[in-house]
Amino acid sequence: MVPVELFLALGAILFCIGLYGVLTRRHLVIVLVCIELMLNSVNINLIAFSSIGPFANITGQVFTLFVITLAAAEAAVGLAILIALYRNRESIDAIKQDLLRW
Amino acid sequence: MDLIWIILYAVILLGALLGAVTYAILFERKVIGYMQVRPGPNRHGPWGLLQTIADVMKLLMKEDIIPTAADKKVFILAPVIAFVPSFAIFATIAWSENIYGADLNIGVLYFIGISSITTLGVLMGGWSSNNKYSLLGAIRGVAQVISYEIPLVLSIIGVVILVGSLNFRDIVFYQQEIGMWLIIPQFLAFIVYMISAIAELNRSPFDLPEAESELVSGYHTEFSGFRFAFFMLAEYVYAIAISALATTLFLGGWLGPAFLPGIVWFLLKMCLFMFFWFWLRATLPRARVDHLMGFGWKVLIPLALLNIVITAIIKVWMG
Amino acid sequence: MSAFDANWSLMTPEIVLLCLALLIFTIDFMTGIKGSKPFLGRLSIISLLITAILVVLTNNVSGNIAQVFIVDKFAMIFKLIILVGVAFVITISMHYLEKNSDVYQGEFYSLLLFATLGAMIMVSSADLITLFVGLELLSISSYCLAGFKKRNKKSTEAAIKYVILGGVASAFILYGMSFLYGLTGTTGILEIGRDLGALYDQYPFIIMMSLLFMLVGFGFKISIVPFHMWAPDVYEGSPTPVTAFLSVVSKLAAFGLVLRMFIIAFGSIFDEWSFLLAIFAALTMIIGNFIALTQKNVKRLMAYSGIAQAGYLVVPLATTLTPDITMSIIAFYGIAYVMMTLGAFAVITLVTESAGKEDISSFNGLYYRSPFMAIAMTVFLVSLAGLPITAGFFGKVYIFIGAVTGGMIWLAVIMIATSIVSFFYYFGIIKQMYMNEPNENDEVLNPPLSLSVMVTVAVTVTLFLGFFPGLVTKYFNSFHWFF
Amino acid sequence: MIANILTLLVFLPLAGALLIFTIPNENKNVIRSIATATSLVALLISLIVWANFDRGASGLQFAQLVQWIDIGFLQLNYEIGIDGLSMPLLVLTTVVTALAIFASFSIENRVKEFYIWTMVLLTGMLGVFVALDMFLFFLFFELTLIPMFFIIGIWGGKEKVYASFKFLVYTGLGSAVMFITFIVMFFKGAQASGEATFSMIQLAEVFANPANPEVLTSGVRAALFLALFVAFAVKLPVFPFHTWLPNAHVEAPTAASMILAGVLLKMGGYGLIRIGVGIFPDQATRFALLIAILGVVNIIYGALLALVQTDLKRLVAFSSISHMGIVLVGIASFTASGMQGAIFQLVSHGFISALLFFMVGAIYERTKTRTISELGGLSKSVPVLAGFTLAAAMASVGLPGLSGFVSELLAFIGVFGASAEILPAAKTIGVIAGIGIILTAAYLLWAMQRTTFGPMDEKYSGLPDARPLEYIPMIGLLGFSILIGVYPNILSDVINITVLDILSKIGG
Amino acid sequence: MELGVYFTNYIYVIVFMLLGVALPVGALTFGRLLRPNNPYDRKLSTYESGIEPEGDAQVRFHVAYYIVALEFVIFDVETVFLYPWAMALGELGWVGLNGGLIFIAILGLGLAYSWKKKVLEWN
Repeated sequence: MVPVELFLALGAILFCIGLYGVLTRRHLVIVLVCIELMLNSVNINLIAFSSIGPFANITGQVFTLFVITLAAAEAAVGLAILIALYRNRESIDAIKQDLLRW
Repeated sequence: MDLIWIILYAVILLGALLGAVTYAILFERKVIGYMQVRPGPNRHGPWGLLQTIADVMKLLMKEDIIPTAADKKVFILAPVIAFVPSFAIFATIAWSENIYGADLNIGVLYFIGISSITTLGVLMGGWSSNNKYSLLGAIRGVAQVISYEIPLVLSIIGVVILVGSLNFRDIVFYQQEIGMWLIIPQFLAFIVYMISAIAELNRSPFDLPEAESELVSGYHTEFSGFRFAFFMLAEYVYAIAISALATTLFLGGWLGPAFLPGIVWFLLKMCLFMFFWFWLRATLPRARVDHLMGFGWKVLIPLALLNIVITAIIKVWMG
Repeated sequence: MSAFDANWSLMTPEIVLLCLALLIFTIDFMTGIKGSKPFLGRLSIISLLITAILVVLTNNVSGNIAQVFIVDKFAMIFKLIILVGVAFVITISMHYLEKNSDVYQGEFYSLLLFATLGAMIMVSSADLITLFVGLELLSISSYCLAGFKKRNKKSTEAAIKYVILGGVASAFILYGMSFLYGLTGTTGILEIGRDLGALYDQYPFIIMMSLLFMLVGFGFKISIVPFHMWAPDVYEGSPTPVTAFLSVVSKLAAFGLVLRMFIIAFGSIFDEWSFLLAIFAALTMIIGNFIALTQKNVKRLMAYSGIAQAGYLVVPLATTLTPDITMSIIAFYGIAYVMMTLGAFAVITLVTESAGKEDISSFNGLYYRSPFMAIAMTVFLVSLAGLPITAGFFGKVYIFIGAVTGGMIWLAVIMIATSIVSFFYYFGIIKQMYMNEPNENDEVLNPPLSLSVMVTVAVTVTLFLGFFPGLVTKYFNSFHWFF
Repeated sequence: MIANILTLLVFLPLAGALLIFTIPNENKNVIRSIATATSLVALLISLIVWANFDRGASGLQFAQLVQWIDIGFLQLNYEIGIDGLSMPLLVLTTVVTALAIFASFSIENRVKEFYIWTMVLLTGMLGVFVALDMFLFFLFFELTLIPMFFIIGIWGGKEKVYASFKFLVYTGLGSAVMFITFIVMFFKGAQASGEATFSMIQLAEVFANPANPEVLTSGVRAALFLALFVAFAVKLPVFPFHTWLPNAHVEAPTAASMILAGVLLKMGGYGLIRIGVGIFPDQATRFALLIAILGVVNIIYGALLALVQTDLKRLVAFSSISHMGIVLVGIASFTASGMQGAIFQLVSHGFISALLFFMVGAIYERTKTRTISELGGLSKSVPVLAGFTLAAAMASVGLPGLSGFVSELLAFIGVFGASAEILPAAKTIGVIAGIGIILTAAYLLWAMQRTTFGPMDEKYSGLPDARPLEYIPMIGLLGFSILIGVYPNILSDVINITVLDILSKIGG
Repeated sequence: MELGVYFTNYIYVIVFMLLGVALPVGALTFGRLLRPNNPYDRKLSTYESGIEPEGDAQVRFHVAYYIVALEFVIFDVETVFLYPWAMALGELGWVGLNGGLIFIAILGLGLAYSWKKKVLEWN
């Protein structure tokens, strides 16, 4: 039997990769993808807990469904905004988005 | 021990599929040929039975060209990505009451999920070629496929509501139980399914991504030799898979009069679908792209939703 | 009790609002996407009022739907605050949209209503899933709203920043929640709260980590330092009514979430996080107020001001008080905050839209151009600064006394000290209004009637609560806030 | 009528402000008359109170108590009343404000706002002097802040914005410290007695009760007292919290300077005596030396700086700092006469500094300069103004027969008579303070010599002398100064019992 | 052990996938032995109807493609909810039906909205 910790470790690694990407990547599409990665690490956690956690029950899987959906919705909105941004600025480089600074 | 059986099953199925594709291509050319009052391929072997094999041999010996401008890694990966899912789908198809591979409880979902990966292969192929025709073809193809995937998926929900299971065998057993093929209660879903399936398969009249007259050869313009062959293979394997799914969902799978074994009924029904695809190709002209997109979103999706609503109400009404 | 035999009538306000929002949405696209549609604005306000009435009517008794959706006094008050806030925001929007015809009006209103719905679900939820769905409904609508001027570079940039940081925040919250679920095997906040105390002895590290992750995520949503970086950028770039919405409704709703989460779910390990929150509150007040000093863009200034205000709101949560008293304090300040901030935003919208720029100098000589608006703005700013006799003052006094009662005198002192710092920038605007001459081309302002009415209401409430805070607080103190 | 007379007095100006609010901007004269009338009625009422004040009774008079806000654990009351300490200051406020309004008729821009703010300011000031609930006291204290900010910021001189912000932040900080202290006192009081209250009277009892030693340790009391001292020191102002004052006084318009110097500073002194000494008598005596030293520093420092000023108004401003030192020294002596001297000084300085500022304003209006070296020979060009200026300066120096003399004399008697336990180096302090007084004489006389006497500058030859309207504030303020100077009993009558009350707490 | 059966089914899936990868890899490797290899620049250049390829091919797409993609994401994810709902509808009864119908109604409204906004029009 695979211990739940392994899945959690996978989740943690994914989360960290995602966070690292968000913090370091300049291409905004990749940043959005990295956010998806972070959300998916959550899904791994939830599914792991839901099937082999200390209190395994179905709720975690239900939660995952919602997370997937909302992640998709967020990605959709994010991409739509990205398109608008690209049309305005001709660039989706995170560093160049600097109109708003104090 | 189990593993050996599994591998054996997979290998046999692979062999069968390769054979099936080989003759499906021949079948297509013959059918279209006769419909257009010409004999079709008839030089290699009796009635041209060896034609496709010759074609394959030719492709095998063609020079393998990867354009300098291409993104090499993605270019190499693309045909594989396109082929693997279309083959992996077959793991879960139940050919008859006793002949089946993975008896997944989420069979239908697995089918839908895995099959949509093929799209990725198409996109990768088109993009990595670094060719304008390829890219446009790929983008168009993807747009079409994903547009029609929704009505396809939605149309299946009607069946799922009635059966209450996603397992292929359960679906067939249910049809056995009510003594009726689901094509009758789910006729609307069947229509939607058929039309979206054609678009999913990029087949005529919805074969815009490969429109030779506009886009040379669509997303696989730059592919040659066996790489090209795998795109074609994936396409035909996928066509068979869609037919198998339709058979299971709407035509009662292996059910049929007892004088033939279940698997034969299954294959016959599949062939019927295959024939239908080829028939359409011979008959209908290519649709215009705006008609195509509009049709999917404005007609099929509302119809599919309507079907779901009706089915759900009936289901709950009947208890 | 399962969802099947639950008392769904508890959800009446939400369902009605959903229907009305969808109705407005439908009317909008059936009447053509473009064009001026003030009637939709009016309809939205009416919808909100209907919902508000329903909220009051259905809250006679506390209850819940399958331990997922709770109706209690906490939910009621927060919903009322949210609804009134959104009604104000829509009033502001109606003026704004008249000036900015490139915005799709109907969509704007319906998105605002959907966001409101999300906010209402958030404050009523007693389950991590419901809570998250509400939060995302609000957030995603807000992302769209922030980028609503899609031809405007600043607006889209604000939106993309908001999406990215909002997404990261959501991921943090969810990651924290996943552990909470894993350890307790449930997503119900009440059950988590019941089990957590015992579990903490077993897994202190994991629970603390989960809490920290959620704190980071929620910190983003309510923009407390050090998770505030997005707020100024987003506030500056967004259309002004959206800025108002974000800084008031969105923030308060997220705050409601934080309260429910921390008081109910994490209540049993209060000692572990209260000090951390206190430090965050202190940092928020200090940094928010000090950076605000340097701002020249009025929306940016309001953003930092809002950050500082969020710091004040965190203070009662970080102090040892009974939940009921904490809630009375926060609710009172919440009301005051809605009134003064939205009132200020109404005036800001009026002024910046007339001037065509968002620099503080657009307030020059407002007193000559519209004495009423200038006086109203003065009241709001004085209230925000926390001077008597305004709602903001009593709100702060209330928080302050709460903090002292709870034994956090140092926090209370920081609060007062940073309030003094805030005098500089709030009175800076007042200075512009009264002591500078109007700019060259500025004409007399003629605010539309609806905006004047709204500002009047806000001023009245701000002053009234300053004179007679007892009326409201007495009412609040009689509550049993949580289900 | 008599029962609610204080409430009437406090809120009358607010009503006046509302009335002015309804008058259109253009009717400047109507607005001026309303403001004048209001302030005069307020003056009249305060005089009625004065007349009805029972000079023989100790304790509070005209007291009123209404429950206002009840937030469960926090009760706030509208509790007002006056005693001998607040009575003279109340009259001072109404007099100075009324006369300041006369002095402000020359203001021509944004008249309406000016009078609205002045009226609000008047309410705030009166409220401070009658409030017995600390929270209410704080509210009124803060209420003076905003009007003054506006008055300085809108009608002030060149550096008005800087001055107004400096004023706002300094006094705001002072208020914040005060507020925090009040709240802590509230809690400590509640802890000690079990009864949560902001009432000064009740708190004084609680804090005086020796049965509460655990909660109200000597350290806590000391901290609270010092915090209060700092809070009021900003307003008074005490070195080193004084830097806002020169800016604010110099930039403010004449009328505002009069009110600022004449009344606002007194709020600091009043608060110190009323709350600081009233509630923490033991701590006040404990820190008597500190207070005295700060007072002396104030006197010397203010005087020295005044000595080097080139700007007449600035000089007057620094003289205010110097004079407020006397209040501190008087308080620190903790003798009847010292305390009386402090209160006398508050009142007398109110009249004198208001007059001085008025004179400076009047001179500036004519000569368009305040630089001492540019003035000169005013006695020839504008003899009446010069005369009154000289008189005011003399009063400030402490010429016998004028109020300044009485207050300084009382304060010095107090210092020299202070008990050694309370104020160890009383004699030294007295001597140094005396040197400060001599310095005062030096700078004022020198300034007078250079402005009023000496050769007349040609350009000042045709200047108009005092207008009839200007006579009212001049005569009024000087008159009060003389009245107190020649008949100090009129004031000490009222003060006496209260002073003795305060001192009785010290246990002397 | 039930979990054993459960996983056995997925072993099928894995085997199929591995075989799916093996076939193209094997065929291409085998093909290498047979096919000629004679690349030169002209042959390796991108095909553009016979003329010299011009500019970068990875051009910007028409915005309609993005919109289709977004629409797809929305509707596809919505179906994620419809599947479990459809499966369990038998047990859910009227409450479940109402919920699902509301869900579909909102979905339909969204579709109508995009229709009206001419998102679904190509070009």
